[in-house]
Amino acid sequence: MVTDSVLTHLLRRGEYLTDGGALCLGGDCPHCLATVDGVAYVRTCQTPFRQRLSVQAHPAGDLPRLESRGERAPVPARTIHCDVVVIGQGPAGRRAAEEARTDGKHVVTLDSGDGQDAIGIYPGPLVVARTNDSMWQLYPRDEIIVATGAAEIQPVAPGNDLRGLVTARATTVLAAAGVTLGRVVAVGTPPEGVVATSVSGELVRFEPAAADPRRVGAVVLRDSLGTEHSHPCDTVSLGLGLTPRDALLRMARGMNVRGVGDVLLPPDVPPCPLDGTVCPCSGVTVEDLRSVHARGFCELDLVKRATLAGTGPCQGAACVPHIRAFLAAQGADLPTPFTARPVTRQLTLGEVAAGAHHVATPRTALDAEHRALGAHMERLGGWWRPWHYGDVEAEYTAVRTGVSICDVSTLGKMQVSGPDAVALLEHLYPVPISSLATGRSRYVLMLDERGYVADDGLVCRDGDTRFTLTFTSGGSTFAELWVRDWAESLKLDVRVMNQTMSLGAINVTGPRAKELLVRAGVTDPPGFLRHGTATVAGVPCRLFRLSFTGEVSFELHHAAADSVTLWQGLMRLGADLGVRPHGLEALMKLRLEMGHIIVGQDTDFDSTPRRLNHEWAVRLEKPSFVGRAAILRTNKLPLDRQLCMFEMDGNAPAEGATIWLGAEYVGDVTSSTWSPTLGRSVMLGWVRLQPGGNDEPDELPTKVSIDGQHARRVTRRSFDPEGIRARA
Amino acid sequence: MHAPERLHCTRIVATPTALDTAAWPGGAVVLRVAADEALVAAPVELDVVSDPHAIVEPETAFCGVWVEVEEALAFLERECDWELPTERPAFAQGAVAGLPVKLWFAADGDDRVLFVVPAPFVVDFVERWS
Amino acid sequence: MTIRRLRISCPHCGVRAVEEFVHGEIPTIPEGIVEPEARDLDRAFMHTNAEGVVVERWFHAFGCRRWLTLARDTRTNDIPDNRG
Amino acid sequence: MNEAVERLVDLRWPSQVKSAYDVVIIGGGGHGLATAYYLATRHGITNVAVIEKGYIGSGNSGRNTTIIRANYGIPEAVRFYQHSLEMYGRLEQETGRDVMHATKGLLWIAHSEAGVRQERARAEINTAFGSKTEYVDPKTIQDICPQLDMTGQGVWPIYGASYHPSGASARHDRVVWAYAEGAMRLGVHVHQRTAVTGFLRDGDRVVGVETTAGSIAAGVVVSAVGGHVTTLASMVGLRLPIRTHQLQAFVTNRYAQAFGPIVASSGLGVYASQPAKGEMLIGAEIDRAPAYAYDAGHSFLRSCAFRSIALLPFLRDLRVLRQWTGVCDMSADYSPIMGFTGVPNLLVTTGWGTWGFKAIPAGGEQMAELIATGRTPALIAPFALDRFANDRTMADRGSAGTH
Repeated sequence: MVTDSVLTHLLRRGEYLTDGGALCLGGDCPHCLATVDGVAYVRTCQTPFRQRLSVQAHPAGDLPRLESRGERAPVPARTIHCDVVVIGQGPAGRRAAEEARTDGKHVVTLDSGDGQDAIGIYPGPLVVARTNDSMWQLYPRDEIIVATGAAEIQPVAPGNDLRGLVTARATTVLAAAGVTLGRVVAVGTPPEGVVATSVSGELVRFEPAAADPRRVGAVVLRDSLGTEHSHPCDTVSLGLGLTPRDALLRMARGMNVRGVGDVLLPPDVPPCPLDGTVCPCSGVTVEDLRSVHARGFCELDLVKRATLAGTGPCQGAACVPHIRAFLAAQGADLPTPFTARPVTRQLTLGEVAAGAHHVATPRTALDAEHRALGAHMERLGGWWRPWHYGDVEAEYTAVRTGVSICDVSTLGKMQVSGPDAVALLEHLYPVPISSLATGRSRYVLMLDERGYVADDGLVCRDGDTRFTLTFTSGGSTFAELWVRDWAESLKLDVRVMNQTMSLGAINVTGPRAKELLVRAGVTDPPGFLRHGTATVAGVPCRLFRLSFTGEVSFELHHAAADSVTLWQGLMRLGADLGVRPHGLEALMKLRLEMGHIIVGQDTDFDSTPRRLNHEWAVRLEKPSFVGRAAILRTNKLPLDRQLCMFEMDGNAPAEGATIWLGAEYVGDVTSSTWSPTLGRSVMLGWVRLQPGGNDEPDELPTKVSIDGQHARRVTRRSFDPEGIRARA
Repeated sequence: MHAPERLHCTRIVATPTALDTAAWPGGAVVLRVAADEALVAAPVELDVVSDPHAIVEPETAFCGVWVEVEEALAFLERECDWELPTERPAFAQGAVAGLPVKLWFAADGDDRVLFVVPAPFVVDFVERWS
Repeated sequence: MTIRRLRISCPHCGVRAVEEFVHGEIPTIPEGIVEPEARDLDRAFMHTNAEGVVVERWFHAFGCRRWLTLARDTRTNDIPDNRG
Repeated sequence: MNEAVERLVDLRWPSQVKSAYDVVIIGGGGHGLATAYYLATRHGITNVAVIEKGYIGSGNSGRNTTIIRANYGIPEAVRFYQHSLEMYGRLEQETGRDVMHATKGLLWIAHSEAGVRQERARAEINTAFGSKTEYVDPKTIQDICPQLDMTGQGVWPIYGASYHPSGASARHDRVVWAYAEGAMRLGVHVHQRTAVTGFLRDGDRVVGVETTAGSIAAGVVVSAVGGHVTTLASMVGLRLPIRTHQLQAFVTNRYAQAFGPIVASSGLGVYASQPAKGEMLIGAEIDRAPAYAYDAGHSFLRSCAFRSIALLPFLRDLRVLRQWTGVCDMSADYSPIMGFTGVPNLLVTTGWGTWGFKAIPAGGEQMAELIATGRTPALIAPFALDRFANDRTMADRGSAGTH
């Protein structure tokens, strides 16, 4: 005897897991489904028996419960590149595999008898298979051979849900497995190697046994004269014809896939069903088919959708031949079966997830430093970043009154060099580039072709034909794609190196930032919006003088390998200056007091420079740059809304709070914070312009309400309006 | 697998011809990551390539670890869905364990594979290896 | 095998899964649209969205980080002239 | 008799295609049929044909994940979808048909400070425009959905969520059939297996359609097709800001009801619900490259299963039954496009992307009003095609999500 399945093992002991129905033992029918080791809907005929396996019947008259057994070890995945995959190892499959091997091909075979089930053929082509210990992804170079054979047709007649009904092939298997069959009556093709009484005629019904109403006691057939004959029995063997298991072939149309053996058989069409259950999974009867047909559901897909026949665990294996026969009998052309979709053999989500990973979130070289300092880390802009170090107020105060450092390694950084570098940047940016002197930096918006702001950053000139560009953390990936695409499209002679990950960056900011840098060995710090090089605390750095916090700031770009040395050096040298790191939460507060926008947070999909009140960053007199035509076009239309700064007394409203002018909604808050320095809340938010009336132009509201509190729009920030601190 | 260590490399972006004809330091592993870009696992002089506009920069954002070929292939069978090169030595790059990984298969006789992983993903790489 | 749907052959790196790449469109503006502002509007928002073969760009984010250009049939995802 | 069958509608198919109708609607999905239904019921316009190249509901109406919600990100969208959500609540009463409508509540989960900010904003704008949504803390989330792993496998911890108590679902096919039956009962013709091959023109004007069943003259032609709308529009030289993307989903076997709400996570890019038949229905975001292919992808199934287990660990032991793909028409600003096209007598309802099912009642009602009156109703005026030329796009962060 070969491997015993759970089903044969139980049947040998006279135990049933389900009500009944014609068992096929080929993995096609839904009559042996049970919960095995906590997984429901397992085909016990395909599950090798072993001791200590937990096998439970599904709840009688109800669906299995949704529950988890807790932890399970992840299922491993295997990828195999080969020449040929042969699915199915019956005689035809074995022969096909041998032939391919003889031709010197690297062949992988899948044998469902060994628990290797192909669940689908996907574009690639890719054959995915579930095996007993892992999930296989097979990439065949030459060919996929499908040798999945054919399934046996199920009986449709009253009583087809009794126990003791077995397909002809299954009868042979059960007899060989030592299952007691008793008196066997064979309808249709008789079982091989089993003593059975062959009977013929039209199948009328199965009758229960007197001793056990759940078991079959007789099968009734009608002869050609219309006379019914009852054949007492313990087991009915049903050889009603074959229907190819061709779902894999059908889902692989257009790929190099070939069927061999029984899978190519034309499907047998059973007689039109007259009575009884057609779809055991969804409980659809012949009467149901008649009913929906009479109501206008006349094609296969509509019958399926109306009755839900074919949508259960056997995916139509039991019912589709009969529904086709039914529809053909109503005068339709014999309909083609449903579209074949994966999965052709069921598997758990845990199995199908084998080999998958979450999208990894990168960490800066200072990640361990932040965690050691007790930082609360957050995913932001595509990176793990410190949100705070436990005391946002102290972090804020350090920047405003002393000195603080911040890990800004996530900023996009790129070098562009080459004869056409200036030409490229003139095209990409809405401000003049050629006039930028070496050693100087310029704030830039990056516009897309719709004239919308896609990102912002700096352009720094390092030489005649060499530039450093910076981008926001969230925008750097897009920026690389964007710059390379334009360089290639315009056929420009440039070299581009994305150094976002290569370089660490630490921002040293605060009224005492310069003092700290001098201690760290910088003799001549660059002036505002200038850059230079220096060795800082022993680490070679490029220094960029700018300001996002509103205080004197130096961004120190350096090799990622040196980040920890530089960070620790600054912390040590600045200890008596009260240096402490600040996280993003403090940074949000600091920049908002300055009214600086964050692209992505304060901007929207359709934020033009005009809507952002950033027209100063666009020089339309430049003859051409990306987005110029769109800005000229949209500037002709009236402005509808603008990003504005607001102030209000009392606590800061939640970001996303709505802004009202009386009872009218006029916009919402994109950024909001309490300003300790000003003693009130400051906000950025979108506001819709209001009709001016009497032919006056539309205007922005001045006094609005947010969260039920009065707020006022300010045209100029209250905190250091002249920007004196940053330039100090 | 040992923990990958930070590599001190040189990264060069230059015309493909300049990279094709460059005289690299003897014995250095040279990964040709793109037609116009090379990653050299050694310090390199600025004038190693003939392109006057080349960008030549020290590169410390990659970590590397040498792994015996058998262990490497077992890992790659689980975590890599593209076909590995069969010639030696060979360079290959693509998604491995969901991360952008570069592989250097050493010359015949040295049955080892160098895994090169961007440092920002090393924590994930080590987690996914185990 | 001739058809490897949505496995993309990167000329530098070799055949890889589509998930390693970022898709990029090449805008196509009908010649019939001549007025510059109308052409700009079309470039900004309209898509030919062809049911059939389109020439497009893919950026190999997990490999060489360069763009490649290929033709793909949007009805089947077949890539006829991409060796892979 | 099967309970599903017992409550079914009667579809009375027309015996022949007439040579002219007042209105021809291309596309026998939810939007096309709802438009026909409201033309007939609200405006007494019944000389209407709906032309369907397959069978009714065979496109996206039969392939979606049946979620009804109104928690969008801009006032115009919240108003429109809230109206649609309320119409869904009355649909069984109105049509007299069981569409298996069930209010389930929808949790949209935040796994980061940025996510919290987004969900708080969603709650604000929705509540302000009459679509109740509140921000809820982890404890409340756990009460609403005890099956969630609040640590997200230690990788995606749950910080909070916006909760939209009126989030609902209905059986997609039954919605389609309820509208089809109601329309046909009043004399609307629905022609299945009839494909439009071209337009009849008189100068600029569209005066009918060429079909595989012959020419049909029409006073007004409405495109309500999903996915393939740009191909149709190109027949009259009309350019649309639409790209077509594949959207995939999968279901498990059926289980006893135990999973109450609809759960979505932007961070993980998945959503899950348990419709009335008991299966778990799981979907993710659209595929990135435009395509019209219906192939199911393995990497989608693998990755989506993996991500959904991180959110809902019990899913690990459920068995996948079937996966499928639809093709969605996605507009340039992720909002629908309804109304006039600039081509006289040709209207569109398109750009339904991944959110068309929830808009069926309101979309149909408003399009019917537009056709009947010749004027764009205020509710859908912001979604007119000319918004792109007018620099008034309806970019909606609440819409660019997954379902």
